[in-house]
Amino acid sequence: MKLITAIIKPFKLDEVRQAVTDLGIQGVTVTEVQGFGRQRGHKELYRGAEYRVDFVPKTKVELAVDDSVWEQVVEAIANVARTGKVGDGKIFVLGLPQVLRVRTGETGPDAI
Amino acid sequence: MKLITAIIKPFKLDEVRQAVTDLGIQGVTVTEVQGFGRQRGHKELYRGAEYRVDFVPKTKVELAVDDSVWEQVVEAIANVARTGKVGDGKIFVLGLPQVLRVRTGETGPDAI
Amino acid sequence: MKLITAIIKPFKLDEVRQAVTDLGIQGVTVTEVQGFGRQRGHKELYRGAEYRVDFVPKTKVELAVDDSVWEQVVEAIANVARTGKVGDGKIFVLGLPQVLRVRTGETGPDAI
Amino acid sequence: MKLPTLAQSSSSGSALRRIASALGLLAVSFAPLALAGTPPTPDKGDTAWMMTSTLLVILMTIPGLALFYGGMVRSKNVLSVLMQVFIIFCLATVLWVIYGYSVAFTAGNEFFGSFDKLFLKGVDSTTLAATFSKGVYIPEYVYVVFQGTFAAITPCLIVGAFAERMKFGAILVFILLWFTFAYLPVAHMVWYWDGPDAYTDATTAATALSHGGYLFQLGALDFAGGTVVHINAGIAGLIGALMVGKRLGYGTAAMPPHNLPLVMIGASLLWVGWFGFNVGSNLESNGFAGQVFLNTVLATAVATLVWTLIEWAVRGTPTMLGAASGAVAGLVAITPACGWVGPMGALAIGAAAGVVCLWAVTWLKHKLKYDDSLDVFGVHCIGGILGAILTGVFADPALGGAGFYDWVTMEVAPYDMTAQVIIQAKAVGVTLLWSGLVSLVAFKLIDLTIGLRASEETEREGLDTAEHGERAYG
Amino acid sequence: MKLPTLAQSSSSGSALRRIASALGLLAVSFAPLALAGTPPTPDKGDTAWMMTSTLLVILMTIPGLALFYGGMVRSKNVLSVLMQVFIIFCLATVLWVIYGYSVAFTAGNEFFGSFDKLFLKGVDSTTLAATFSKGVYIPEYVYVVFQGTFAAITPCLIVGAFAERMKFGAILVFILLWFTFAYLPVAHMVWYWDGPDAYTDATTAATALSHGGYLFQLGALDFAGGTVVHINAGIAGLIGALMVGKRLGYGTAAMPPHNLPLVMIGASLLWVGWFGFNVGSNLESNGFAGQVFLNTVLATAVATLVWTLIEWAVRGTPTMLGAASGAVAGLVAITPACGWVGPMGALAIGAAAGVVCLWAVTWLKHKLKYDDSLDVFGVHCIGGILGAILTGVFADPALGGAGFYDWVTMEVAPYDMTAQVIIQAKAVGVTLLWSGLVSLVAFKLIDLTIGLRASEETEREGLDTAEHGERAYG
Amino acid sequence: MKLPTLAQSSSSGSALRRIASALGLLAVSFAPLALAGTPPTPDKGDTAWMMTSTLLVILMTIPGLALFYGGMVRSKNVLSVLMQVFIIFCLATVLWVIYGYSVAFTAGNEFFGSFDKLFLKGVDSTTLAATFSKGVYIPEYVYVVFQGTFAAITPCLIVGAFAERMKFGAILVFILLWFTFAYLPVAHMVWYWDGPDAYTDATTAATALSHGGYLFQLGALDFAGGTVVHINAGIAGLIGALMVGKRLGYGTAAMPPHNLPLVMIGASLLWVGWFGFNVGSNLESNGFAGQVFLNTVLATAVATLVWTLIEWAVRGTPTMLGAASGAVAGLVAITPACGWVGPMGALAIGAAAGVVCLWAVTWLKHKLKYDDSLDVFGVHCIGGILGAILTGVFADPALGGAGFYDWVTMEVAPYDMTAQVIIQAKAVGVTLLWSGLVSLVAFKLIDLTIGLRASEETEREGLDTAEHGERAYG
Ligand SMILES: Nc1ncnc2c1ncn2[C@@H]1O[C@H](COP(=O)(O)OP(=O)(O)O)[C@@H](O)[C@H]1O
Ligand SMILES: Nc1ncnc2c1ncn2[C@@H]1O[C@H](COP(=O)(O)OP(=O)(O)O)[C@@H](O)[C@H]1O
Ligand SMILES: Nc1ncnc2c1ncn2[C@@H]1O[C@H](COP(=O)(O)OP(=O)(O)O)[C@@H](O)[C@H]1O
Repeated sequence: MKLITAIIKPFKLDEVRQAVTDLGIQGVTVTEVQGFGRQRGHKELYRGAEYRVDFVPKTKVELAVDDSVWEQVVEAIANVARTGKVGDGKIFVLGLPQVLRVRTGETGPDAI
Repeated sequence: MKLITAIIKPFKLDEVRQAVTDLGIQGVTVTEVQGFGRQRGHKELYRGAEYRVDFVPKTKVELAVDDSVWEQVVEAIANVARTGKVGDGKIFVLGLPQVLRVRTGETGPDAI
Repeated sequence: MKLITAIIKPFKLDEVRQAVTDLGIQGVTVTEVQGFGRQRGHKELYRGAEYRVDFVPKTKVELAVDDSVWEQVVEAIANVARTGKVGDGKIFVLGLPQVLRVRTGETGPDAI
Repeated sequence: MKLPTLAQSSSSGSALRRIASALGLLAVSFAPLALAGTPPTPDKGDTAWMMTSTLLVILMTIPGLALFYGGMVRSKNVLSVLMQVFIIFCLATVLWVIYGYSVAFTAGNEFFGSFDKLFLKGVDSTTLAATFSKGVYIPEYVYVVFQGTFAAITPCLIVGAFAERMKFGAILVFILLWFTFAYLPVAHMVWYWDGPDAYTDATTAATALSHGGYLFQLGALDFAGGTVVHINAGIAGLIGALMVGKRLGYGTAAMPPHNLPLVMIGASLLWVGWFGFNVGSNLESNGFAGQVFLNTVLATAVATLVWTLIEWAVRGTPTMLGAASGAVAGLVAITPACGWVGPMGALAIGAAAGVVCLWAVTWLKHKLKYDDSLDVFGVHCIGGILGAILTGVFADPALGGAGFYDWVTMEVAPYDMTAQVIIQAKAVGVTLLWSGLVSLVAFKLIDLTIGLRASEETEREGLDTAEHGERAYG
Repeated sequence: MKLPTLAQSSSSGSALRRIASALGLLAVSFAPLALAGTPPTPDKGDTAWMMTSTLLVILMTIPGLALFYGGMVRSKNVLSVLMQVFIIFCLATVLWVIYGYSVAFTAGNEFFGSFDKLFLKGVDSTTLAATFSKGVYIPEYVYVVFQGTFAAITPCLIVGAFAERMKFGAILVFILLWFTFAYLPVAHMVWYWDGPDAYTDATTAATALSHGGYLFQLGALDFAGGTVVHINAGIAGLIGALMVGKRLGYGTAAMPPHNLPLVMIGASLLWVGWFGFNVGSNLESNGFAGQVFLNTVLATAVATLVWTLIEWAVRGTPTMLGAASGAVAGLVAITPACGWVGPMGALAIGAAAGVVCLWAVTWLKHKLKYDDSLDVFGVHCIGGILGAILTGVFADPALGGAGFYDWVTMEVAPYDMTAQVIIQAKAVGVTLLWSGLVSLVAFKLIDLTIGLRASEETEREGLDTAEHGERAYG
Repeated sequence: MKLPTLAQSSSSGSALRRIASALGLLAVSFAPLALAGTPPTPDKGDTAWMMTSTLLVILMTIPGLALFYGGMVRSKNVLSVLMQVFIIFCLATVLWVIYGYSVAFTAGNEFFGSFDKLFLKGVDSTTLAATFSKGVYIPEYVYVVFQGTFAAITPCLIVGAFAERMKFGAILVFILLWFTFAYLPVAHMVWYWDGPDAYTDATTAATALSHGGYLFQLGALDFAGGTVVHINAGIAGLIGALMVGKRLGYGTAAMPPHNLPLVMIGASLLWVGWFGFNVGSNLESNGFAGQVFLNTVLATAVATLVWTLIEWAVRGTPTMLGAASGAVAGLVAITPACGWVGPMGALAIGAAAGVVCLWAVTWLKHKLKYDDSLDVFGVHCIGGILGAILTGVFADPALGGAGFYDWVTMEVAPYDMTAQVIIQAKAVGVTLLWSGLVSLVAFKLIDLTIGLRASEETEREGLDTAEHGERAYG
């Protein structure tokens, strides 16, 4: 199994969720994160003090998927998350030796 | 070493923390996340516009543990986090080649 | 490639970001988390009910880096994040078989 | 109604032998009212102050009380609390106009008024309501709406006791019943009287007295609502908390307030609005109103300091929630007393409230093991009882109080502190019993029919999304 | 200005044959004013109430309206909304003193006043403004600043319609144009008159009438601003929403309010402040003011209950946003009516507002597919139209209304409901057309020059950081 | 006390030759007061307005100022700020009643009053306080509590300067000292006088004048507290910020406001409440009050616009924090002037405040490198100084100001602008010196005993959990 972690632009979340659901993925876990990268942040002004904010709001989507589909899933996410503008994000793929579903105690691919 | 990531129902956090502490685990890192899965979300109504909210609040617990105890830990978490109802969550186990404790510079199992 | 996850004290974030930027790292992803560990939390008092809060605010920094630099990066982070007081945090290093840059579709080290 | 025709409505007050609210103005207002002559013209300053007071009581309720309560619950339930307060305020306001005012503030028996002013029949922009000075009246509409805000905030106070777990529908049905069978009669018992112009000599005074509510006739003192508002609501809250049961996880899981700045805004608006509540109860904008104002600010400030200092001394941390709670405790305790005591009495009552209410929400609640989510009983009921009793003490002219005013001789009468404290205790007891019983029956009926408690899933998920289909913070 | 010299300024009102605002006081105020004698001294109670009312309208705007709107947008845009309201309030206040008061409230033609009081020339702490009672005046400065708050809140209402996407600069330019060419003339048309003392016999009455604004002469009733404020602003908002286009993602992405407790605070402060708006429009602190007060609280309470109950029945969840929206709908609808109808009329108008505005923001908006972000059209314009029409109905003395007052005979005149409803409809039509046209031209001009809409990146990022360089929550 | 017995208390004012606050009413109030006759009856409209003003100042403080400050700090310190404001308000209120009122507002020497009214001895609901019109009085209790709110808000202003790092205990001890040795004497110096009825001819005028406070005798003008409140508090804040040192990370780490909507609510409530502050200082509800009201709204609106426009022009982003800061700057600057200048003077003062305070919090603060967390010095002290000086300029009748009123001849006296500006500058200097010195000594003493600064861990963790045992957002 693979654990796919995608850092995307927040307004793309719904499309990404839809895309992976269409591939039969039944679950994802989502976290609000701050990204620092090539995409510029913005400046903020508080009573004359100007701050550069380098961090940009991003959304992290994590999915455990079966080895058979991970490439498809990565591709699908990349396709819908792409705007072509800087800051579109990254997808990381990690090997995932073991998964357990808490409710049933199932493990391995059945647990996803 | 293993990095265990458990997605659980938020109100189970205290019990989970207690359970792993009882096994001698000295640290965990916790993140608020949103989960999408078999568990249904709810609908929301704003001036006649009805939205389906598919995401459910979940808590992510991450623990780095020694190879010797990871199975025990996973089992303990699963036991206390289980309600038997849909949405109880998942536990992911990743291999963790290296750990470092910032304060002391220790690495490997000593650093956990 | 490696995925480095550093749990640090929040007020160290700027210095850590600066340190890894100095090493040529172009991106990081940051999450607010709650840490439980050797560092004591605090007590809270609400109308006579006293709660022990075991969780301490921490910041999680994630970076995908090339195999050639990961040790340098870990060291750099550890150096600037260290205060010598309990609660300085941990650094986890995971193997990262695959990375993809959404904007361009690049994969592997080029995508970082 | 046996009031003279020119004063087409009677008015509420506190007690027969009530102190003239502005001794300095008595010479002016003493002029015997020519009953068959032209109606008195309300003073525009009084009217301005009473309208200001009325909107202040609204400010106390929405947003004041709502935020005070809403900030204290968990974020998944904040909207449910705001909603309960908002809707109950609206509901009670409408009921007030339909039958509430008539049942509370027309002559009837000692417990209920009549249906003579259903739908405000006979009330218009020219009818008048009596004040506490002879010959001084205010427009009846202003009186109707001022008293209406009291009738609206009181049931809102109750919901804090069983916050985070009771069904919205059950709450509304309970309020309907409680408003009708507890608020209206207690208001009538305490505040209904014929007004000062009815007291001209011993005979008329006796007749007038016999028209008053039960506790009014008893001679109970309650300037702005210690019994009618706080004890009344506080005991209802306790009964509710006991009957619906504790929140899931109560005692084991931490349930800290989700937004203490909201609590602080709420407490501050309660304080600001309370000047309408207390000083408005004077019905006139005069020097005595200034005394009520001063008492209100003083008792509150002292109670806040005392509560905070005890926390600091005993627990090591003076908390914002403690300060806000102390303020509300002080406000509650000074409510029945504010027009009867001097500033030094107010200081004493405030200090006592800080100690006693802190004791009630920590020691007593812990001891009795009820889950009164937002301490309605500990603050409003206990604070109200304390205030009611101490009113009997500090109203004594020997302690700087105002004593009793004899409307016939137009002089302050001799004061018997022990006797008065006993009367006050009786009034407390009657209110506790009456409201407690009505609440018990009402909650029982609802439990047996539509049910009181939200389902476990609803409670876990939070009432906001489950019952109201909304999230507070998007 | 053809007013008698002693009353150095004229005053605004609602309609020629307006009901005396305090029938009970007429005997007192009837004494014919010796035109060449000493100027009347304003009653300090009236002045106190009018100053209170003025600050209440400010409370309605900042923070009230700002929070109500700010809580409803997404968190990335909340500051932009707060900022728009805050700055427009300031801008309009300054313009009001420079030329607004003069153009709206001096004699001129039927649509515009004159430049006689530019920079408040001739106004000082001794000049007076008429009320609705003969011989009763208030200080002109108080009148200037009271009316100034109306001129300031009205443009603020508009911005909700195109929140989250219009450029800050474009909004300010629009407001400058709209304030000048829509607000001022509509205020003049509806509210400018010579004051009651100008009506002594048929001849003077005819002359006085001919000085009034266009809709005033028509006989349109608008006590506190149904046409001038709500319809006027509501239609401008709709035009703006149509011309700037829908928000990115509208209809597909969820855009729930980011902070409903803020919305609730805002709605509550709107309600509390609205007593200044409505009751202040009575210009006197008397029994009639009490009626206006009662009407305002009643209509609002009923509208809230009705909106919430329909949601509950139809959708299963009574929402806090629904309750807050219902309250505002009730407030809007009672605004033109509050001084003309009885309490039962207020109940009816409130109930109608709850139904109709809910219909407008759900069914109608969905049908017509415009993106009025915060339902300025659905609540303010539709609610204002409903209120304006129903004022014609429930002002009828046969339905408990106040009817028309003949300032010459000093009696209530016969009332023709059908005729009045037609007049009301005309006033609605004129306002819709006038404000709609001004808005259309103004938005078009701005679009062609500096542009209306923020860039896509700005809109995605949020206006707060992109346009104002700030984040709401740190 | 050498006041006539009927007016059992004297009153505060601004300056000997003060303009009658309602010129139009002079004919009415001129009637010489029969000193041995019946006491004057306070007008109920005045009393209503003064009670409203009093609660408005409370609204300014809690929640207004608390939220304005609380929103600007980081979320880990918000409760500490709310708590400081809340508790200081309570503490000062209690001290005021115990000895504050007596020390500030009874006759003594030029710097301190007496202990004659300790615990409000001799004050009751019938005693009166003078206003600025001969023969017009208000209830003394109302005056006590109105002035009490000034004494309570002023120390609260100070804490913003050293927010996020000073110990709670140290702050309370400082406030106790500063209240006693800086606030009370400065208030006495500026505002204590014998009241207008003491000025009947040249001899009585000279005697009366000799009873006044030091700066009053000098002829300094301060209508509502430029020196007493803003300069006084502002310089104390600066000294505190310097003595406690900069916050950890100041200058390197970003410390943006954690909740700008809270800041906006706070600023708005400050504005609304400030009408009580400024207009209440008129002590009467008359036409002149209307002028003060108008000045207050105008100066604030202009200052907001100017601050925002400069930011927009220079930095590219008009910010909400800038708008809120501009509003407060305008309010501060108009405070001493509001009763002395005309509307055009108010516009000018507002515009100047927008420019100068923006300069102070950006350029000056940057240059001098002090860490005044919430710009108490830049806004309150600098704004107060600007206002005090410009009061001397725009009080000139030639510039539309009110000039000086001669209480003996009952006419406006000739005005010498240069001389007055010098007097104003002297008053500024005296206040800076006095309050600065008291602060220096007090902070030093505390530093040497219990210590001023929280530990590094406490500061890093945040004062909320470390000192108060609470988290703001759960
Ligand atoms: N090396 C990295 N490690 C972890 N996260 C990264 C890394 N590089 C980029 N990111 C994440 O991806 C986001 C987008 O990256 P950025 O460089 O801005 O644009 P792009 O991916 O289009 O080149 C960043 O905001 C950050 O959250
Ligand atoms: N494939 C997955 N990858 C990542 N997270 C998942 C996955 N499936 C489920 N989850 C997480 O687990 C939570 C519970 O899953 P759900 O399907 O609702 O119930 P259950 O685990 O009882 O079958 C989800 O809300 C989501 O956070
Ligand atoms: N075994 C662990 N697994 C995951 N996170 C851990 C673990 N141990 C510690 N942490 C994280 O590191 C933080 C610091 O750990 P702590 O034990 O308090 O101090 P130190 O690292 O200095 O020994 C914790 O708050 C927690 O977030």
